[in-house]
Amino acid sequence: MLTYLRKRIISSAVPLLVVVVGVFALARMTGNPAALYLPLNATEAMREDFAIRNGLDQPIWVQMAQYFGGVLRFDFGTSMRTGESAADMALRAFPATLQLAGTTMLIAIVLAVIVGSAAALNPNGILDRFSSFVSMTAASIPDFWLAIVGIWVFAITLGWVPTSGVLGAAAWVLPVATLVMRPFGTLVQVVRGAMVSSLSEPYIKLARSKGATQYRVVGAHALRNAAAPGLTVAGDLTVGLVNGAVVVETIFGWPGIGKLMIDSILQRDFAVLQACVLLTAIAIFVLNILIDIGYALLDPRVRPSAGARGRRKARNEHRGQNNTPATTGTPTTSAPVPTAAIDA
Amino acid sequence: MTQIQEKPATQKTVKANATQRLGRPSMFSMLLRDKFATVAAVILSFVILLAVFGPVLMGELATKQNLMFMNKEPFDLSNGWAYILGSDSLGRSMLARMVVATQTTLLVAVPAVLIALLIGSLWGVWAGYHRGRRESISMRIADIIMSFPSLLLAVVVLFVFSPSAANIVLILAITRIPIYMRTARAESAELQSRTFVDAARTFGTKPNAIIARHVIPVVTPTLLTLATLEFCFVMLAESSLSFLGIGIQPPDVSWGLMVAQGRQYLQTAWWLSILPGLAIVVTAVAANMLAAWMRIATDPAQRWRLTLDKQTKKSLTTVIKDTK
Amino acid sequence: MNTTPGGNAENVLEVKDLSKTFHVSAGAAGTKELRALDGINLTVRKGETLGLVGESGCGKSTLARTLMMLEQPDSGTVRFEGQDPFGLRGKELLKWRRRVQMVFQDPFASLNARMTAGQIISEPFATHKDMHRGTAAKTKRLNELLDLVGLRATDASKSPQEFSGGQRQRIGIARALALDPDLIILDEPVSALDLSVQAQVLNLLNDLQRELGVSYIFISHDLSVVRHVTDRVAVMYLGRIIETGTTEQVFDSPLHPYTASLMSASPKLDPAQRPVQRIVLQGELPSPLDPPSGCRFRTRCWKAQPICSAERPEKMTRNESGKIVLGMPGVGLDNAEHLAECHFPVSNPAEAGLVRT
Amino acid sequence: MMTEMREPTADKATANDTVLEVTGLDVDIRTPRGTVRVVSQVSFTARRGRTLALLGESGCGKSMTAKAIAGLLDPVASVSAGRAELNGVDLNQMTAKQRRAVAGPGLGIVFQDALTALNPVYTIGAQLGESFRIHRGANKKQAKAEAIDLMRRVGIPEPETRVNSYPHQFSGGMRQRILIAMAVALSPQLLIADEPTTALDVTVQAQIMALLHKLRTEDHMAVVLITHDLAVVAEEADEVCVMYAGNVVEQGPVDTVFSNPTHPYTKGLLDSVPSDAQRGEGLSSIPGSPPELNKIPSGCVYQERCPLVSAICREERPVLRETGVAQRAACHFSEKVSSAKVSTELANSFEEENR
Repeated sequence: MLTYLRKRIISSAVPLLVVVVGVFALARMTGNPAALYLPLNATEAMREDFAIRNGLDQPIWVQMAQYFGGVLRFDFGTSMRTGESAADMALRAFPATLQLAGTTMLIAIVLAVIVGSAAALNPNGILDRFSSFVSMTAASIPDFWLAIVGIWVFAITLGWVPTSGVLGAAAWVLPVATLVMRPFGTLVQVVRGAMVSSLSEPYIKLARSKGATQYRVVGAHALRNAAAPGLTVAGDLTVGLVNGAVVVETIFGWPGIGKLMIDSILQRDFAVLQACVLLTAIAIFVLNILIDIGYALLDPRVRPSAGARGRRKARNEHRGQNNTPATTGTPTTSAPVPTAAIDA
Repeated sequence: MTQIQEKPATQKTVKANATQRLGRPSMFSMLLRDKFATVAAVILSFVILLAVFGPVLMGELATKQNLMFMNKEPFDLSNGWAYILGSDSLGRSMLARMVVATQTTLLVAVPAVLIALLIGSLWGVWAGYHRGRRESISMRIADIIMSFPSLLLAVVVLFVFSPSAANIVLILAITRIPIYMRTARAESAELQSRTFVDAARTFGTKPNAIIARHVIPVVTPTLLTLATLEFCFVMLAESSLSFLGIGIQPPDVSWGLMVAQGRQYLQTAWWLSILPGLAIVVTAVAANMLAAWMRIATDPAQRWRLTLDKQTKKSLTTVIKDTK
Repeated sequence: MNTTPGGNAENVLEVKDLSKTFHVSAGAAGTKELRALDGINLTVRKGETLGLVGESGCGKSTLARTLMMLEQPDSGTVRFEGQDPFGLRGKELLKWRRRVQMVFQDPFASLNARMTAGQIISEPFATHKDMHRGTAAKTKRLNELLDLVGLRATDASKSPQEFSGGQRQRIGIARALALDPDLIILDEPVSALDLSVQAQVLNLLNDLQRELGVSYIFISHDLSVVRHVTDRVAVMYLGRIIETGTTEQVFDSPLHPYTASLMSASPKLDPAQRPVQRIVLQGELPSPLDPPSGCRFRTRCWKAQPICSAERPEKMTRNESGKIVLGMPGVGLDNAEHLAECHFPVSNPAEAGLVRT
Repeated sequence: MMTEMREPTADKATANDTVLEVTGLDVDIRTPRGTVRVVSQVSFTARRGRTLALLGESGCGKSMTAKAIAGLLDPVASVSAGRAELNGVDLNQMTAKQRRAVAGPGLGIVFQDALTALNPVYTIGAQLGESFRIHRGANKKQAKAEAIDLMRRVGIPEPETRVNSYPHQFSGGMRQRILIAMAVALSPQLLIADEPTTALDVTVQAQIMALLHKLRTEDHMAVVLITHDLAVVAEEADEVCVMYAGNVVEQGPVDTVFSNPTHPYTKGLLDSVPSDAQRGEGLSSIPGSPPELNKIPSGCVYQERCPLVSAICREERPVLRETGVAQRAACHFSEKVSSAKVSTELANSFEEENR
C-alpha cells in the first residue's frame, strides 16, 4: 500500500506545483499595486519605499525564490491590505468553506445514492422522472441566480431565513440548498446509470440463484459495484464545488476562502491570494488521494497487487463512462427498456 | 396458430422499419417525434434570431435613459411595448437591454464552445489512438487544468489581462478543453483496439486515414451532444464571471451583469435580477433538452426509440410499467 | 513431399526462431517480461493449409499479429517468398501488404457497423489506389468478390446489422480476397459460428483454395475442424511450437505428450474414436510471466523426469520403423516431416490410450 | 491421472427418481413490436443420477428454458403456460418467497462465463459462503469454513489461503470450479448447467466435465446440461432434447437419437460435424440460418431449411410422436429421415434452387 501511496503523491504533486507557480507569475503581471494602497498624491519616493518594503522591485524570479523560501518556513508573506500574516487569514477562512462544502457533499451523496438506486429499480417511476428533472434543472440554473431567488422568496418575502451571515442553523439553509443542486443532479444520474448497469450483470443472476432476497441483491451486490464509479465522479464534483462556493460566499457573505480569494484578487493582495490558492490546491490534492484510497477499498481489482496499469485502466473506464456532465434524459424516453434480443 | 400475436401497432411499425431500411429516418422527423426536443429547438432558434437581429431592431432604445421611467413595474402596458418588461434604475427598457445582452452572451458562449470542442476533440482522439506516452502526458495536462476550480482560474487570468470579451472566450475555452479531451480519448482508445481497425491496419491504412474513416464518424455524434451540454455550462460560467464583476464590463451588457446590477434593488425592483436570470435558465434548459435528444438520435443502438409512432410508444410504456 | 532446407520456391512463408516479448507492469515491482513467442519455426507451402492449434494463452494470436506486422518481433527472421517484410518501408511495404491478408474470429466486431457491405469489402482499394482505377473497375471487382463468397450484388448496399453471422464472415473473407493475396491467415474463422453455418463457411474456404490456389494458416482450438480442413498441423504450448507434422501423423500418432493429451481430452461424437482411457491433465496452464525451466510442459506432463526441468528438449522424430530418432544438436532433422520437442516422446498411440485396440 | 471412460448409466429409469417434470412450457418476451414466443410447448423429464441435455444452436431457446425453470428470467420475459414440477411441486406457481427457499437446497445453476458471473468486489470465501448464510443462518466464520470445504471438494489448491482472494485472481478453469461449488453448496436435487465449458479450453473442459460427473454421482443429482456441442452431449448425457426455434424437435436416449436420428434437423446437425470420414471433401451443410424468433413461420418451424419440406409441412405443425424406443420426433416424414443420407444430396439441390 505504501509504495502505491508514495507513487500517488509524486504523480499529483506536479499539478499542485504548476498551479501555485502559475498563480504566482500571473499575479505579479498585474503591474504595481502601489496605486491601490498609497494615496493618489503619493510621491515617487513613497512609491519606491512601498515597492522595496514589499520586495516588488526585485526581478520576478528573485521574488519567487524569496517567496518559496518563505513557504518552506511556513512564512507565506503578509497581507498588504491588513498587515496580518497571509497564512493566518487563509487558515481562518478555510474551515468555513470546508464545513459548507463538506455538508453539501454529504447531503448530495446520501440523497444521490438513495434516489439514484430507487430510480434504477423502477425505471420511469416517479423517482426516476424526478431525478432526471432535478439533474436537468441543476445543470441549467446559474447558482448565483438560484441564491438570489432563494433570498428573494425565503428571506425577503417570507422572512424565514436571514439574507446572509453564518449564525444559527437557518443561515445554513439557503447556501447549502443552492450549492447542493449541481452535485446532486450529476451524482444521481451517475448512481442511477451505475446501478442499472450493475443490476444487469450476470452476478446478480448468480445471487438470485442462491435465493438471496431482493434487499440483499440490491444492497450488497449491486450497490457495492455502483459505488466505485460514484466515488470517482464525487471527486470531480467536489473540485467543482469550490467554484460554486466562491459565488455563494460572495452573495451570502459567508466568511469562506472563496470570498477571501475574490477580495484579495480585486485588491491585488498577492500574498493572501497565493496562500489561499496553495491551501485550496493542497486540499484538492489530499482529496484526490483519499478518493484513490477509497476506490482501492471499494474495487479490489485496482488494489496495488493489480498493478498500476490495472488501476489506471479501471479508473479511466469509470471516468470515461461517467464524465459527461449531468446526463439528463428527457423524462419520457429515459426508460432503460432492455432492447429485446430479437429486435429485428 | 401463428407464432407471434400480431397487434395493429406492429403492422404500423413494420412500415416504420421499412423506412428505416431505406435510409436513416431523417433527423428532422426524429426531432418532431420527441415533443421536448421540438420545444427546445424552437426556443434555441428564437434566441439565435434574437441575438442576430435583436440589437439592430432595438437600436438605441437599450441605452436611452429616461429618468421619468425609473424602476417601472413589468407587464403593465400603460407605458408602451418598450417597457413591457419594466425598466431599470436608469429608466432603460429591460426588454431592449435583455435582447442586446443575448447577442453578447452568444458571442461569448458559442466561440468558446467551438474552440474547446475543436482543440479538445482532436487532441483527445490523437492521444487515444496513439496511447502510450502521448496519451499519459495529455491526460496529465488535462488533470492539471481539471484539478483547479475553473472559475478561480478564470478570475485570476481575467484580472491580469483586462476582461475583454475575447479574453473571456479564451479562458472559458481553455478551462473546458479537458472535458472533450477525456471523452474523445476514452472513445478513441476503445475504438483503436477494435477488430475492424486492426483489419484496416492489415492492408496498410495509415493511422490518420484510420482516424478519419473509423474513429471520427463514431466520436463526432457523442462530442456534438457534449458540446450542446457544454454550451449551457459555458453560458452559466460567463454569467457567473459577469456577476463577480470580472466578466462583461459596462457599457456592454450581459444577462449575468444585469442580475448583478439588479441585486441591490431586490427588495424594491425584483425584476431587475429575476428576469435576466430567467432568460439564462430558459436558454440553458433548452440546450440541455436538445442535448438529451441528440444523445439518443445519434446513438444507433438507441435510435429505434425515436422511430416509434404514438401507438407503439403507448405499448412501450405498458411494457415498462409491468416490468416492475 | 520433402522440403529442401533453406529458401525454397515452393514455400510461401518461412519463419525461423521468431521471438516476441511484451513488458507487462506487475504491481510495484516495475515491469516483468512476458515471452509471448519463444523461437518459432514454421513453413507454409504454396496452396497448403497449415493448422495452428493450441489452447488460449499459447501465443497463436500473437504469432498471427506478428506475421501480419501488427506487432514488431524482437528476433528471428520471416521470409515471404524469399523477401523479408520487416525490412521493407513505404511503397515496398504497401506492395507486400497485398500478399498477406487476415480473416478475424468475431463476425460482429470485424465489420464497421457504420459502413455498408460494399464499402467494407472495397476499403482496401482506398489504400491501394493503383489496384483498380476508377469506380467502374472497383464495382466490377466488388461484384466478383461478392459472387466468389456466395453473396448477391444487391447485398452491397446493406449494413452489417442486416446480415447473419455466417454472411458477415463471408463479407470478412471477401475483404481479405480484395487484394488477391497469396496467403490468408484465418484466426479462428468459424469458432463464433453455429454448427450448421460453420459447415457452409468451411466449404467456402475449401472451394476458394481450390479455385484461387491461396494458402491458409488456419488457427483454431477446435480439433475436429482442424482435422477436417488442414494438410499439416503445428501444435503450440506457452509460446513454443512443440510438434509439427502432417495432420494424420499429429492426430493419429502424436509424438509429444501434450498433443496426445489434447487428442485424448477433446470429446468425440463417434464412439469408435474415443480413447480407451482419457488423459485428464492436472493443474493449470503456468503463467507466461515465469514459464517453467527446460521443457515448458513438464509441470503438467505425466512422463516428466528430472532432465525435463534441466534442459530444453531437442527436436526428435520417429523413423519409418516407428523407432524414436533423437536429433543431436547440429545434426539437422529438417528433412523429417513429423517433429516434436520432447525428451520422452510418446512411443506409440496405444501408450497414450488413444486407439481402441 | 488416467480416468476410465464413463459408460452412460444404463439402469432402467424408475418413476420415483423423477426430479423435474416439465410439461408444455411456453415463454413469451414482450417487445415494443408485440409479444414473441421464444419457448413453445417444451416438455421433458430429468431423473436422479442422470443427465439430460438440451441441445441446439444459438437462439433456439435452450437457455431461456433453463432460466424459466430457475426463475431467473429477465423482467420482459415471462412463463405464459406449462408446469415445471420439482419433486411434484410446480415451480411456476410458487411465490417469490417459496422460490427463494428452493433456490440452493432444491435447485442449483452453473452459468457459462465465470468471469462475469462472479461478483468482482467480494472475496471467493464470502460468495461461496453466502448460500450457507442465507439458508442455514451460518455466521461469517462458519460460512468461511464451509467455503473452504467446498473449494477442496471441487479441487481448488490451497483453499485456506485462496479463500480470501478475489475472482480476478483465478484462472478460467478455477473460476468455473468455484461456480460449480456454489451451485452444489447445499447439495440440490437438480443441477442446471448452462454451457459450463463453452468458454474453456479442451484440457480444462475435460477436467470440469469429470468434476461434474463426480459430483452428480456423489450427490445423485439430476443434471440438465445446456450445450450446442454434439460431442459433449454424446459423451456426457444420457437423454437429449434437440431444440430448434423454441420447439423440441426430437428427444430420446442419446445413443438411439445419435445413431438413428428421426428428425431432418438432428440428421443435418450430425452430418455437419467435421469427422474423419469426409476429410478433405465438402461437409454436408444445412443451408440458410435459423429464423429470427419474431418471424417463425406457421407450420413446421424447420420448413425453410428442410430437404423433405412439402405442402403439409407449411400448414400443419407436426407434434412430437413416437419414432423409436423412448424416442420421439416432431416431423411428418420422420421415417424417411433415417433411411437416405438425407442431408447431402437433397440439400445440395435445395441450395441450388434457393441461391
